Order: sequence, then structure tokens, then C-alpha cells
Amino acid sequence: MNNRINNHPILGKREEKEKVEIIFDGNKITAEKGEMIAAALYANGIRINRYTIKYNEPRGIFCAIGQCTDCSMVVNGIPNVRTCITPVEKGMVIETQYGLKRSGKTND
Amino acid sequence: MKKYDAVIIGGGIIGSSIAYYLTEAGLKVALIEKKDLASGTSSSCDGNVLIADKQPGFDTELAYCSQQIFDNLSEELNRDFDYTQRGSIYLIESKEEWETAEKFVNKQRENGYSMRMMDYDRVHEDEPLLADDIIGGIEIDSDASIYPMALVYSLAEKAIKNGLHVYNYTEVVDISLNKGKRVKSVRLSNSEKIYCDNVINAAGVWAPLIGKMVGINIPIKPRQGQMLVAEKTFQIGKRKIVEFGYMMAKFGEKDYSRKVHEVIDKNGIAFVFEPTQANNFLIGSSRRFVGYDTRLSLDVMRGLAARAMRFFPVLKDINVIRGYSGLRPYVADHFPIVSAVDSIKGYYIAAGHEGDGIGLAPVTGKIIQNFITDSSWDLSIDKDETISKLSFSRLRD
Amino acid sequence: MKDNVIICRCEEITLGEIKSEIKKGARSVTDIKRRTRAGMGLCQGRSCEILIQRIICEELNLSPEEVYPANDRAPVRPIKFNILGAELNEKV
Amino acid sequence: MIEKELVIIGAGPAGLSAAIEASKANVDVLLIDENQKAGGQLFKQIHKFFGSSAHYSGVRGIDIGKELIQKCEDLGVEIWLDSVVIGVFPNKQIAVEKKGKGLKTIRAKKIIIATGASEKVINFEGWTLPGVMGAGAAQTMTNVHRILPGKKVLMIGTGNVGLIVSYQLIQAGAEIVGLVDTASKVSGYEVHSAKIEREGVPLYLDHTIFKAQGTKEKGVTGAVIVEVNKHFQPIKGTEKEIDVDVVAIAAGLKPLSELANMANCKKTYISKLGGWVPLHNENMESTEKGIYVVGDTTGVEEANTALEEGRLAGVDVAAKLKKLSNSESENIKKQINKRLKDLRLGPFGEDRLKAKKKLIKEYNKYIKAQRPVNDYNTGPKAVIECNQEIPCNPCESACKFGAITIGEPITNQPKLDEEKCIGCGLCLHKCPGLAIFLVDKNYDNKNSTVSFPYEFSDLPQEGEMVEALNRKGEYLCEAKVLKIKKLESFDKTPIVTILVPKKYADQARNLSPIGAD
Repeated sequence: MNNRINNHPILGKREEKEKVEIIFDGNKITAEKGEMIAAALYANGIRINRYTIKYNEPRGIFCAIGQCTDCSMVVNGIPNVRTCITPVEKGMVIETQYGLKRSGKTND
Repeated sequence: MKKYDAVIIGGGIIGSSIAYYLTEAGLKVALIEKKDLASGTSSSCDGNVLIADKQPGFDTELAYCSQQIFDNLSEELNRDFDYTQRGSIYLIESKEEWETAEKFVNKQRENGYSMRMMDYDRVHEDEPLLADDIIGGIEIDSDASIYPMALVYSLAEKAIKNGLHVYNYTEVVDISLNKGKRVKSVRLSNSEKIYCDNVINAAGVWAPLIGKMVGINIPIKPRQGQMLVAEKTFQIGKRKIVEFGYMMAKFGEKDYSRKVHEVIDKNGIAFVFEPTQANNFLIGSSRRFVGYDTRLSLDVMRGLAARAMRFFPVLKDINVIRGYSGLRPYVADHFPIVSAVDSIKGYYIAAGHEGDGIGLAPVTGKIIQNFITDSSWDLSIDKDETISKLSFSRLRD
Repeated sequence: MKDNVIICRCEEITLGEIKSEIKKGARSVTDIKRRTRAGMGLCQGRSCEILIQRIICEELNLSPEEVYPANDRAPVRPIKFNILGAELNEKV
Repeated sequence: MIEKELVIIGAGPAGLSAAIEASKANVDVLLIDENQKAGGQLFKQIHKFFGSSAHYSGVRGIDIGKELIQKCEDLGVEIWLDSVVIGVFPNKQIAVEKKGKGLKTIRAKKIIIATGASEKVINFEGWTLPGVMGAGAAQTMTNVHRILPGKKVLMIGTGNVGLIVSYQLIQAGAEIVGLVDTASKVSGYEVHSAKIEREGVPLYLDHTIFKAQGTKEKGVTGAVIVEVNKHFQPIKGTEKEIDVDVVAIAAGLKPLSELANMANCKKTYISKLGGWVPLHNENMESTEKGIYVVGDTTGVEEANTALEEGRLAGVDVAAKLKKLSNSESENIKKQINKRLKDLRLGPFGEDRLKAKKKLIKEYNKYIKAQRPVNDYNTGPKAVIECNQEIPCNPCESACKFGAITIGEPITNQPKLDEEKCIGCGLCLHKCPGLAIFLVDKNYDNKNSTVSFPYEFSDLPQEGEMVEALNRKGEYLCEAKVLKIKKLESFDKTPIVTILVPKKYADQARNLSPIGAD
């Protein structure tokens, strides 16, 4: 499921961007240079970024401007990274955040 | 006509502890708080219940006595306050510190307190994320930590079950005495007048204002402290960890100077680490006389962060999510004032605990309970020494 | 509205927990924060503060200007220890 | 420490236009924004703007953003992007995390806070499921990240944001299954609702969302809406289930005034402006001198009003820094205010015009109340009344806490750093001009104390009542003598402390015993 908007009546055709490879919970995913992590995952049909500590509830993008912190994930081993405002980088290892723990699936 | 046996002024940790112990003794008690419970220093501090930073002698005895009360408190109260009794660690950076530390530990062990030196391997095995140039430490077994706000509500709620009346968002406007200079009544901001035999001034850094209402001058000054709150993250340290270097001055090594940036010394910054059950951790501490100003100083925040990274380099990539400041009720000789006021019958002071208010709250509650009711003195500290060391009259200039 | 609806998304505090603390005397956003931890999370109350104000107004039937917002303190965004303290941590 | 004449926080329309106006009068401007791109909300507003030609009307938000940024660059405004202001500290000190450059601290002469607004939220069962998001978030995803948040979207709220974002989601290829609002009529512009109604989008007025449904794996999969009565309570039995994969909440915006609050700028609640807003005067200056608040930060309106408020602040800063003559700045301000008034006409604008007037009225009320600059109680502080350039500096060395500085040359007037002064009073007897006093403004909730040297034979006793006199020796009130300090080291200059009502704290400077002729 790829929900990128390739042509738009106002914004016009989306120019091709350089592809960037990232690892999400152990699987290879293609993102685009300069794109935000949460956006890249959403484009690949992934919109659950973390599960909460107390009630293990799924959470994802809510404000999209780095204020609500519900899009936090473990990025290169560091937890609580707000992925809606953090650009992707080549070879980034991104894991769903389970409470405070990493998903542990990082074998790239 | 509202009549109470005792009216407590100040809804912080000290006020709520006194409310608990007085209502346990069956007294009819009112607690007056100008905002909500724990809205003063008790919600802008850390939860230390320590003997680590106490001088040998009465200073330690008082704190140790309070520590023992905590053990059964956590059973008696129903609302959880995260009581964790895992001991604490002092971190030692230099040979000089090690020598002073050894003298301190030997003295305290002679007095029967269970603590011991930790050599290089022992301290690094205990806290693996420590900076590798830390040469050793002291392990103090009886130390503990709690969640301060939760303890205030826990004590207050049990006291309310015992019949306590809480007047929050109400200020004391005046205290009136009868001809014999005995406490008669208290005028409140909701213009009510409530009659009482005893008034307990537990208003912390605001205690001097309540003192002026009966014409006495209570020498308590606000000493501002700042803290950092870290995001929830994996475990850094298992328990309360404090640096020994800063304490050197307190243990008589006046001319010892730590190798730190001038901003750290100027603001009295000392490394304090406290893990919490909410998975955040707290970093303290600083000391500045800035009156009642609670605004944050950027320099102090930077100094706290720097000093924390010196001991735990792993903090580098961890986020600070909040800074806050609190006002310690400071008394020049570092002992609180827990005492009657001889010139005014029925007027008691329970304030001035500086940085030890949380740890000393239970023993303060018990002492006031003993003064006001005829309950027996069942504390491990000596009654006469307590009365004289914590007396108001000791501070008459 | 059921009492188990989440109000504070970061600390997972429910409507029921907030209402019960209002009954015990809480009256401002900071009172609720001290008593329940709502607003102490990573987002520092950005999502829940306005909801808590609304709940206090309903429960105590106060008007919005009577329910003071929480205090804003530095840092207003999470900041790494290293960024905050590096300069003062150089080996002196 | 970097010194700057003007630091502007937030590079949206308000911040950009303030930077342009100020740098046109060659003020040294630094503009800071936490995003990788300047423009604030402009970059997701792909619709054409309303308003008169002076506000780029008919131009799309994204193009306005580009033009403003170009103007800034042409004027040489220094812009730090990807840089987060973590706090505004006392004495206009700003701490910024500059991406990759660590922490920078800036001392600014003037600060303009233009940090905009953020989305209000409403809570309902299931509102934390992934797929439930702010309407602004859906707009950012669609117009900035060019990703469709979902196929079937339920929009909660019919204000302009709800209407415009619904239209833009349709443009991007999503289906709007409906708009829900507890009100009985659309609260945004009808022209906006017409655009989506003619696309066949149903409007569920007098309705609310009862709950969102979903799974742990997929997030939102459906929603239940329900009719509400006059009291906005759900009417049992009118529930309708709708199959959706996104629920967008358009519950209006609230001002983001964290930095202004931290800098002690006073605020008030005005629902028409989005909630709690910092007070400001006609020049957009807050209750903290030298700190301005502009745009959505101080009242949620439109991008074009934000532009004008930014210009107003930029011009006033230039005038205050003597880079523009008063007549020039008054002239420009008059034009701006004319345009601002036009923008706040009509049924939608009038409320905001009234609200802004109320804001300015409350500002004046606060300033008139002469509340002490720092209304937290800071204990006694020195007050130095030595206003000429006399070659003399004993006060500087008398202070152990480095609170008094004269420096070079010796004729500098003494400067007091209130932060460092702990009120010990040791400078009072040292000053040859007896020009230093000690004032504790908030001694208690009614009174202040004033201490001053008194080198006369009729020195009163502690506890005695005396007459408090002002700087001209005129009677102010009766005052109790709280303390007399006569130490050897004072060299026959006793220091007297008297208790006076707060309103005389800045006037009482002497005493005369009662009964004296």
C-alpha cells in the first residue's frame, strides 16, 4: 500500500527524490532523502510507531509537528525520538518502541 | 463556633505529617493551606530519606530515627508513595576525598550505622554505567527515597479519614492571643474565625510571615535549589547516588576545592541522582540565595547537566524534559525549628528543614504529637537533646 | 463519557483519576499535575492541559479564566544533557 | 555570549514580516525557527488568501512564504533554521540549541516572540488510536509530506480549518465521509463549506463523535457519530456507524505562548482569540519591557493579521532603538493600524477586533496598577540613588557578592545586579553620599521595609513609632522602627529599618521622631 500523492492539482507532479534505505523492525524499507521517518513509514503503510507503557496501547502520528510525542520510536538504539520531525538517514535502524523497550528486531 | 484542638498552617510534607500524627492521637485538627496541598517546596524537591549527608552525632540520629518510622508508615497509609529502601551511594573522585570518607565511615560505624567503603571494583560492579575514573564510594544501607507529593496526599488522606478538616485555597490572615498571651483563634481569608488551643506554624519558607502575626521573628531564609527531570529511559543507576566532593566542606575540609567549572562552584552545584518508579530520573542539586525568586537560571541548568555527565557519561544522549526550582527553608545552623515558643503559649513552630524536609517529616510529626498530646516519648532520639537542639530560643540573636 | 477514557496521552491518566482528585480539592491544572502526574510526560502537557482545564470547569462549574494554566519552564523542548552541559563539562 | 539588537523567535508570517520591517530600518536582526524551513503554517496552506492586495490576497500560502523569505534574505537578515529556543531567561537571555552547533546563549536588546499556535484537541473514546489526528496534522501530511493520511476521512469540526483541510484532502484523492459539528450551523466561511458540499460531502450538524473504533494492529477502522440535544448531550438511539480509516479533529487552534509565559509576560483568557493570550499594548509590546508578542501567539487570527502585527512590532523596535525617527514610525504604524482595522471587520472580524481592544485595555490596567516589576517576593534589595557621574566607587568593593559594578572609568554610575544582591545592607554605611537604601517590597502581604543611614543625635529606639518622610522630607505615614544596626565597622552611621505600607516602599527615605518640632 503506497499512499504517496504523486500528482496534485496545486502542488503538481512529485519530483523523484534520491532513494534512501532504512531498516524498520528488521525489514528493509525504501524512503526518500530528506523525508521524515514517520512520513516514510506511513508511506509504506506503517502508522503504529509505539505501544504505551501502562496499557500497551498503539500510538501514531497525532500532531505531525513534534509537539505531542506520540510518534516516538527507538532510532539507532536511542528511545523517545520524535520521528515526525526527524529526517531519515541512510542505514538508519528504526524500531517500534514497546513502553521503554526496543522491539529488539534489528537484524539488518 | 468552630473549635479545634490544633490548627496547622501549611499543607506541605511537614503540615500533613503533623496532621496525620495529631489525628492518630484523636485530636480535632484543621489544616490551612493557601493553595493546594504540596503546592510549595514539597512539590519542587527530591524524595531523599538519607543519613548519608548528615554530620555524625545528633544530626544523624535525628535522620536515622525518621528513617525507621518510614518503614511502618508505608504499611499504615493506604495511598502508595513509592517508598524504595535500597540504600544510597556516595561517589569518591580523589585520594583526599577517600581519606575524609574513611574517617567519616569509621566514625559512623562506631555509632552503629551500617555503611562501608566501596573500592574501585565494588563501586563499578554496583553501578556499571559510572565514569571509569571514579575511584570508589561509600554504601549507606539505611537510606531510601520516596515520591514526595504522593506522601503528602497519602498522609493527608489518612488524616482526613481520622477526622482532619482541610481548608485549602484559604490563607491565614491573623492569629489572635488572649490576655495571657495564649493562642485563642485564627482569622482566615474566607473571613471565618476558628478557635483553637494550639497553632502549629508549618509554613516552610513562609513561616516568618506566620511568625510576624504573633510578633516573633523566625530566622528562616529561602535558599533556592534547581533540578532537572530526564525523560523516561532504561535504568542508569539503581538507587540514590550523591557526590562526596561537595560534602567535603560540610565535613570540615574547608579548603578542599573540587576540580569543577567556576559556574558549578558559584551556584553550590552538587551531583544528586534519584531514580523514580515512573522511569524518569531526577538530577540535582544547587544552592543560591535569591529571595523567593523561583525562576530558573540557565547557568545552573548547564552546571547540573555538566556535573551529571561527569559521573554518568552515558547521559550524553538522554533528554532533559523539564527544569524546576524550589525554595529550601534555610536556618543558619542547619537544624530545623521544631519547638514551642515560650513567650506564646500554644504556638509551635515546625519549619526550617532546609534540604531534609521530606526525610525528617515523620520524626517532626511525632515530636509535635508528643509536645501537644501527653503521648509517651517512644522515639530513639533523646527527648531533652531534641528539645534543646531544635528549640526556637537557640536562635534568639 | 466513560471514566476510563485517557486524558493525558503520555502518562496514560484517565478521566476518572482526574475527577476523583478534583473531589479531593484540586482546583488548577498544576494541582491535577501534582496529584495524578497528568502533564509530567514527554510532551509536558501540550495535549492534555486544555482538556484538564475543561474538566475542572465542568466539575467545579468555574469559567475558563478561573482555571489558571500550568507554569511553563525551560526547556520548552527536550534537550540532550550533552547539548545543555557540554561546555561546562570540559576537563577543567 | 552573543549580543544582538533584536532576536525574533518563530519564522512564520508574523516573524518574517517583523524581520523585514526591522531590518529595513537596519536593525541587527536574528530570526530563529525550529523547523528546517521558514514560513510556519504558510507552507501547508496551498489555498489562495483572502484580504486586500497589501496582504498578498489571491496568492497561495506557500508562495507568500517563499516571497517573505526572499525579502528577508535580500535584506541580509541572519536566519537560524533547525534551531530550537529552549528558554527565555532573565535579563533577555535566550538559550538556543543550534542544530549541530550545541547550545548558544544570546543577550538581546529586544525580543519578538512569534511562535504561532497549535491545535486544540477533544477527547472521545478511542481518540488515542493511530489514525486519529489533528486536522492540521492531516494537512501537513498531505501538503508538506505529500502522503495521503487515509482513504476515508471523518472530519470533526466545521471551522475554517476543518472546511479547508477537507477540501484539500479531496484534492489529494481522499474521500471525506462527512463533517461533524455540535453547532447547528457551519462556524467557518460559507464559501468554504460550499466548496465541499458541491462535492457531495454530508454535513452532520447538531452531531458529535461518540467513539472511534479500531484494532491494535491497524489503528482506526471505524467511528460512531450521534445526534446531540441543545445541551450537547448525545441522544440515545441516534448512533450511526461509519467506516473510516482517519478521524481528523478540527477543534480550533490555541496560542503557543510558552516562551512569553516563561519570561513573566502577564496573560489573560479570551476565548475569541483561542484561550490564554499574553497581554500587549498598541505596539505589540508585552508587560515585560522590550519583549513583544505578535501573530497567533497573542491571539489566533489569520495569516494576514499576523503579517501586520509583525510589521507593527518591527517598526516599534526600530523606533525604540533610535533607527527610525518617531514621526517616521508613527506614520508607518498609522497605515498598519488602518489595514489591521479593515481585516477585523464583518461578523467574523468584529469579535476579534473587540477581543484585541480588551487585550490592550487589560494591558493598560496591569501597567497602571504599578505592580512591582517582579511580583515574586525577592527579600530586601539595595536601591542606589546616585544619578551623577561622581569619581567614587567604595560601594563596588563594599559588596561581597559582586552585585554593584562601577568598573572603569571611576565616574561610571553604579549598576546593581538584583540577582546577586542578597540584601545584606553592608553597602549602605560605606556610601559617602548616603545614597544607598535597602527595600524589601514584599516584607509581608501588606507591608514593605525601608532601611537607610541616620546620622543624627535623635536616633529612635527599636519598636518606637516615627514619622516616615519622603525624599523632600514630607510626612508620608507613621512607621514602626523594626531594627537599628549600629556596628563598630559602620563608623558612626547607624542603619535604621522602618515598616511602611507597600505603596510607600519607593518613597520613604527618611524619618523624624514623633513629637519633634
